[in-house]
Amino acid sequence: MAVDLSVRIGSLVLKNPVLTASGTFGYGTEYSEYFDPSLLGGIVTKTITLEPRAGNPMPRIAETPAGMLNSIGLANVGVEKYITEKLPLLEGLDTAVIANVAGNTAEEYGVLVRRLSGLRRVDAFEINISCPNVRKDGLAFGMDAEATRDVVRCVRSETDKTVIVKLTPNVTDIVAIARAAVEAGADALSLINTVLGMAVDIETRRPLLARVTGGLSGPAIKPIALARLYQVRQSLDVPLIGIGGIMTAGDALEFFFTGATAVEVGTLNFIDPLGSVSILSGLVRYCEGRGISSFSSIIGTLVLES
Amino acid sequence: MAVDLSVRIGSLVLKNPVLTASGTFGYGTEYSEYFDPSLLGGIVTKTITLEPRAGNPMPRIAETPAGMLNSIGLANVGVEKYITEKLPLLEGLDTAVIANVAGNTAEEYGVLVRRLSGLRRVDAFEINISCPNVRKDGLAFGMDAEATRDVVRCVRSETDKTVIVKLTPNVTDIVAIARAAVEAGADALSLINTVLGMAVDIETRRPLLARVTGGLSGPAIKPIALARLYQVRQSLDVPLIGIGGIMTAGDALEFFFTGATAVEVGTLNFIDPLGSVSILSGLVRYCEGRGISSFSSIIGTLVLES
Amino acid sequence: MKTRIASCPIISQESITDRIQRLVLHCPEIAGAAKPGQFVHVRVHPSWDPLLRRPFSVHAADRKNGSIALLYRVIGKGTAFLRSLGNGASVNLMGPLGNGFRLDQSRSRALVMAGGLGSAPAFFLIDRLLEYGRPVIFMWGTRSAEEIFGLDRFRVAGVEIHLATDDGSLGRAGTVTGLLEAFLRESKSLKNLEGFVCGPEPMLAAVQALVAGKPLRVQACLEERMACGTGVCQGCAVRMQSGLYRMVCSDGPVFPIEEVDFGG
Amino acid sequence: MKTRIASCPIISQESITDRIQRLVLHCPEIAGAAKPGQFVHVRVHPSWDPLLRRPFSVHAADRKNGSIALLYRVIGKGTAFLRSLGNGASVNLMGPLGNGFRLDQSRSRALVMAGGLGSAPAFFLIDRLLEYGRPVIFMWGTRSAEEIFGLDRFRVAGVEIHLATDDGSLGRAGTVTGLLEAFLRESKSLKNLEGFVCGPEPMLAAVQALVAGKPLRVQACLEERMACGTGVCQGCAVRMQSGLYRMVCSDGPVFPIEEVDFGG
Ligand SMILES: Cc1cc2nc3c(=O)[nH]c(=O)nc-3n(C[C@H](O)[C@H](O)[C@H](O)COP(=O)(O)OP(=O)(O)OC[C@H]3O[C@@H](n4cnc5c(N)ncnc54)[C@H](O)[C@@H]3O)c2cc1C
Ligand SMILES: Cc1cc2nc3c(=O)[nH]c(=O)nc-3n(C[C@H](O)[C@H](O)[C@H](O)COP(=O)(O)OP(=O)(O)OC[C@H]3O[C@@H](n4cnc5c(N)ncnc54)[C@H](O)[C@@H]3O)c2cc1C
Ligand SMILES: Cc1cc2nc3c(=O)[nH]c(=O)nc-3n(C[C@H](O)[C@H](O)[C@H](O)COP(=O)(O)O)c2cc1C
Ligand SMILES: Cc1cc2nc3c(=O)[nH]c(=O)nc-3n(C[C@H](O)[C@H](O)[C@H](O)COP(=O)(O)O)c2cc1C
Ligand code: FES
Ligand code: FES
Repeated sequence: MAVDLSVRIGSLVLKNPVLTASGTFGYGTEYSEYFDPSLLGGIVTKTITLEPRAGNPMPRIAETPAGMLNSIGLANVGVEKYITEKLPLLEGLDTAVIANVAGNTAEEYGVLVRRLSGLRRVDAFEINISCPNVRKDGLAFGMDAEATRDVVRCVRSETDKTVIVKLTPNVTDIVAIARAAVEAGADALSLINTVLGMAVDIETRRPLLARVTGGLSGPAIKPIALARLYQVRQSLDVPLIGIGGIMTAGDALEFFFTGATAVEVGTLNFIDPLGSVSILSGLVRYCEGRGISSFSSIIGTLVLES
Repeated sequence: MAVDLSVRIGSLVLKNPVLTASGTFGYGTEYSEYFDPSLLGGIVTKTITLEPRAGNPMPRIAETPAGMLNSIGLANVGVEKYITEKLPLLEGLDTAVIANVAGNTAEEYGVLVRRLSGLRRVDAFEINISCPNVRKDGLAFGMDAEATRDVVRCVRSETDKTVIVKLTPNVTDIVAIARAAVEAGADALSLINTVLGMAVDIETRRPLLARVTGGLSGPAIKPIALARLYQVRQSLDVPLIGIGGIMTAGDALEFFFTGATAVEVGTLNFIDPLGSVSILSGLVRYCEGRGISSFSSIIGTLVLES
Repeated sequence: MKTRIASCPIISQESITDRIQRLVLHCPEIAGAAKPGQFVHVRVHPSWDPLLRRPFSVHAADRKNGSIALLYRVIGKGTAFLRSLGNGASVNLMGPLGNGFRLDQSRSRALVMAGGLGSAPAFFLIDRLLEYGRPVIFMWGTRSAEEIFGLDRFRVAGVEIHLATDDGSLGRAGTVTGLLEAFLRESKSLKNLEGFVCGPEPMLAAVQALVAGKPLRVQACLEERMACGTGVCQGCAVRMQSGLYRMVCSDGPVFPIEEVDFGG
Repeated sequence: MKTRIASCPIISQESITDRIQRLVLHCPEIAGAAKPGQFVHVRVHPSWDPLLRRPFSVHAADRKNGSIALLYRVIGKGTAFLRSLGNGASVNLMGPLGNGFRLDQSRSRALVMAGGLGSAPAFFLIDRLLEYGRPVIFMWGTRSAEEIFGLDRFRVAGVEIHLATDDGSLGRAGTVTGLLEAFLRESKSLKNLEGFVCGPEPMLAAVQALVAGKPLRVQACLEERMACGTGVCQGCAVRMQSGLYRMVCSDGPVFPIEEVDFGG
């Protein structure tokens, strides 16, 4: 039995619901030595900014129980090199390319999207509004509903391609932020970005990250991601992409049942470059084993007490 | 060499900085079969409400990677039984007893503290403002600075004993909440309470908790707790009590270096009832091994890049 | 009687089926103290994933050798890790925990019912019933014949054995409740009979319904997800017919079957 | 050359000291492909705690037997778990990763310097240098005599060996940089000499300072905390004198020593 794995996110049709998360899969071809990225539903590329960024001082990563911290600092080649050097490598791949962008101002987001929207190889945008250290007040755009609205408006006016807004979990009321994004024109939401975290080296009494705090990812945050997805799902009716600690097909199913239309695999790529395709084949086996012919029929089928 | 382990939290002097966290050590004597609770710096008893509460429907707990979810629902005997049946069991123990309370309204917090403040065996209060599902809007008091201020004001006017306000990490700006609590009269802050989380049983497609979402605790949240402690420490100058995923003396040291004056041990009690005393002896060994005669001298000694 | 927390060396571990393991541990104090229906809380791994201890019923306790046996099904990562441990490795145990079956020295016949791995506590219970010299009827239902094992010594001791398998590969086709139904239909009197039941919740609920109103007292051994195992966390609540919650770990795991509310 | 991800059976594991282990694994493809200075990324445990792979230098590669050896110090939970694994167990490896030392067929003398466990890559390097027929001087500093081992085959092959221990229990008292200092003082010419250094960062920084301005090219093998090990996560950044960041895993771990900025 052939399972129809395709899902729809805005106007974007993905051939299957397994994507790789921004910042954990480079610019899309770094892991080609291990498997053909065309197997995936899509690739979300590393966050791109207008100018190249060298990133934060080291150490940039640390391990925590069932998780890792990073403060990479949006190290990236900048939008021009992205266009001239990175996107061409993705030509010919049979997978969706989702460009993830971040700006220092709402207008910068607009400029980035304008620059990229005409390119054939960019299928959709993921708007990273979760990165602190960028705005002057130290808050991320995504921690404020008005700032979120501004960013999404600027982006929406520049493209007809699918716009996915990526939410941070580090907020009191994620539904308010999600609603602002949707009202301003987001086609879909992805969640979650990393959780604010920190660790200390007890030998040296120094923080394990040079920048002291960073973003927590990995299995430790899976329950947080699911709860945030659930909150947004209960209140809004847009496609959601689940992210956070997805390591197995079973983990992915938790997100699909809770209402995700697709998932992004992040930290797992570092531990097992083949992890995303293993999850995909696990999902296929799940469907085949249960006679499910259309994958999308399982989305949002969480059983709640009446 | 004898190490002076005592620390001061408001007017409360603890003989050592290791406490047990509310809800993870019952009413203080449940683990007496395993060790003498007088070894501890203090015991924070299970959250007490005005009326007894049976708690939430089951299942109430679930395991997640390096963590656990709970939605116990503040099951407790109510303040009257607490006074007549539970506190008397603690007579004669050489350890501080910190009564943790929660109300449905700010005024109820005041009523609870008034009822308990005159009792000799209550040494201090921990104010649990982190529990959702109690207020009508589904938010916890601790998710709003104004509501926090109201609760702390009501409590402050009823007691001269040390008032510790326990913060939730599920907020955008924990410093704003912390500041409101201190301005309204809190002597100290403890953090963090559990992180909002969820898990799904992929066999049944049901949430693993009957109440769908619950509170995440354990090693998974340690980096989150440290980051929140660091944020508050950078902005406010009150004693802080560190809570979240503390499983070893090394974990506790991370919190002390970051600026905690004491720590509360939670989930570990379930895995190893002797865990809190193991941490205490680990701290003593640490001090002895480095010739540290006064424990409090290590508090807040995190080394930051200049 | 004090509960122990101890690191216990593995004496042996054998596979009963590809998913069912029998693990024998050296822990004289627990072996000496344990009663049927009690459980031990096992730290299967020193890392924080898996985090919580796993509860397992005491399956056998040998006071002479100072050993206990556990019988477990490999379900998830905790039991998978437990299976990977060889002789010489140790696991940290807390126990014995909970209240076992109330056993009196009466002469009445014991009707022991087990579904699947309910045999874990049931075998230990039968051992002790036989020590007390009580006549025992044992009804056991499993998925298929390969999960039926270890009955010889009970047969020798005169236990009346009724078997059922889901696939009909041994005994009656169907569940253990089918056996009970037949038994109740055919029994002239339930006097001098006392029931004990261990198994998954749907089976317990079915037994509760079958004996409702009948003059047959049944003690049921329950399972619920646990954290502390000692009554502290309030996590393993089970609802009673009274509407109150009781804790499986410290109020149970054995309860009079008629008191439990399996509905919710 | 393709990197492999494979589950590799443990052939043997022995303790060199109470904290240092030598682990031999069967992985013919990695053994065939590995070059000195390259590393393997090891998944020490199937659970999520510890979560990340651990990087270890290839300490020896036996193309004939299809085996590689790792030499590691037990530091934290990952290495503690690795030590607990016995023969027959398998660990998942990714490798070989990184760029090894640039080795040419020149006839110049190789000055190999190792601090502590820097011997892990250094031994493999010396093996290959000897295969190329190059004269080798080996300077090795450790904490004490008990951490010095395995030199016989190098002695037989004519390697010139200089040892130092922190506690003076063998060789010169002090560090390997003390040996280098003396060597530089006493050497008339540094021509026809090429340096290779493996060890902790303070040692690398000291070596950098000692050779600064001298006509001695030195390649240094760096360590940094790693997640992906393949250049993707940008986590293992190291700052260069140019002010740019390079990745230890994919741009290194071997860099010309003068290019690295050890200051920050
Ligand atoms: C009092 C008591 C006695 C038990 N006796 C036995 C026995 O003798 N033999 C046996 O095979 N099993 C027994 N169980 C069930 C056993 O505890 C679980 O099968 C085991 O914990 C599964 O762990 P896992 O890591 O393999 O599974 P996972 O599914 O990975 O476990 C995840 C979490 O769910 C919990 N969990 C999973 N299944 C159950 C269950 N059925 N009951 C309670 N918690 C569960 C685990 O403890 C853990 O916290 C008993 C349970 C209880 C409460
Ligand atoms: C390229 C490279 C080659 C290495 N080769 C060797 C070798 O041959 N022999 C050897 O004994 N060690 C080597 N190391 C160091 C080794 O990786 C660490 O000692 C090991 O990861 C410690 O793991 P742990 O779980 O025991 O320690 P923990 O302290 O529990 O580890 C916590 C985290 O810190 C990281 N970490 C800890 N120490 C180091 C370190 N010194 N360098 C990088 N990351 C670290 C771990 O990988 C893990 O992510 C090498 C490191 C690198 C980067
Ligand atoms: C090393 C690292 C770098 C990351 N870089 C980015 C980034 O550039 N842009 C972005 O939107 N998210 C970034 N993320 C967040 C991930 O895309 C993802 O949201 C998060 O890691 C949670 O998923 P996971 O638990 O599966 O890793 C990064 C995460 C990690 C671990
Ligand atoms: C089962 C359980 C019950 C809890 N009950 C309470 C409670 O009644 N009141 C409270 O303030 N915190 C309660 N907590 C939160 C803990 O006190 C603590 O803040 C949290 O678990 C984080 O610490 P830990 O990771 O060490 O467990 C509870 C936690 C758990 C796991
Ligand atoms: S498991 Fe904690 S009360 Fe039963
Ligand atoms: S470890 Fe990921 S880039 Fe080097």
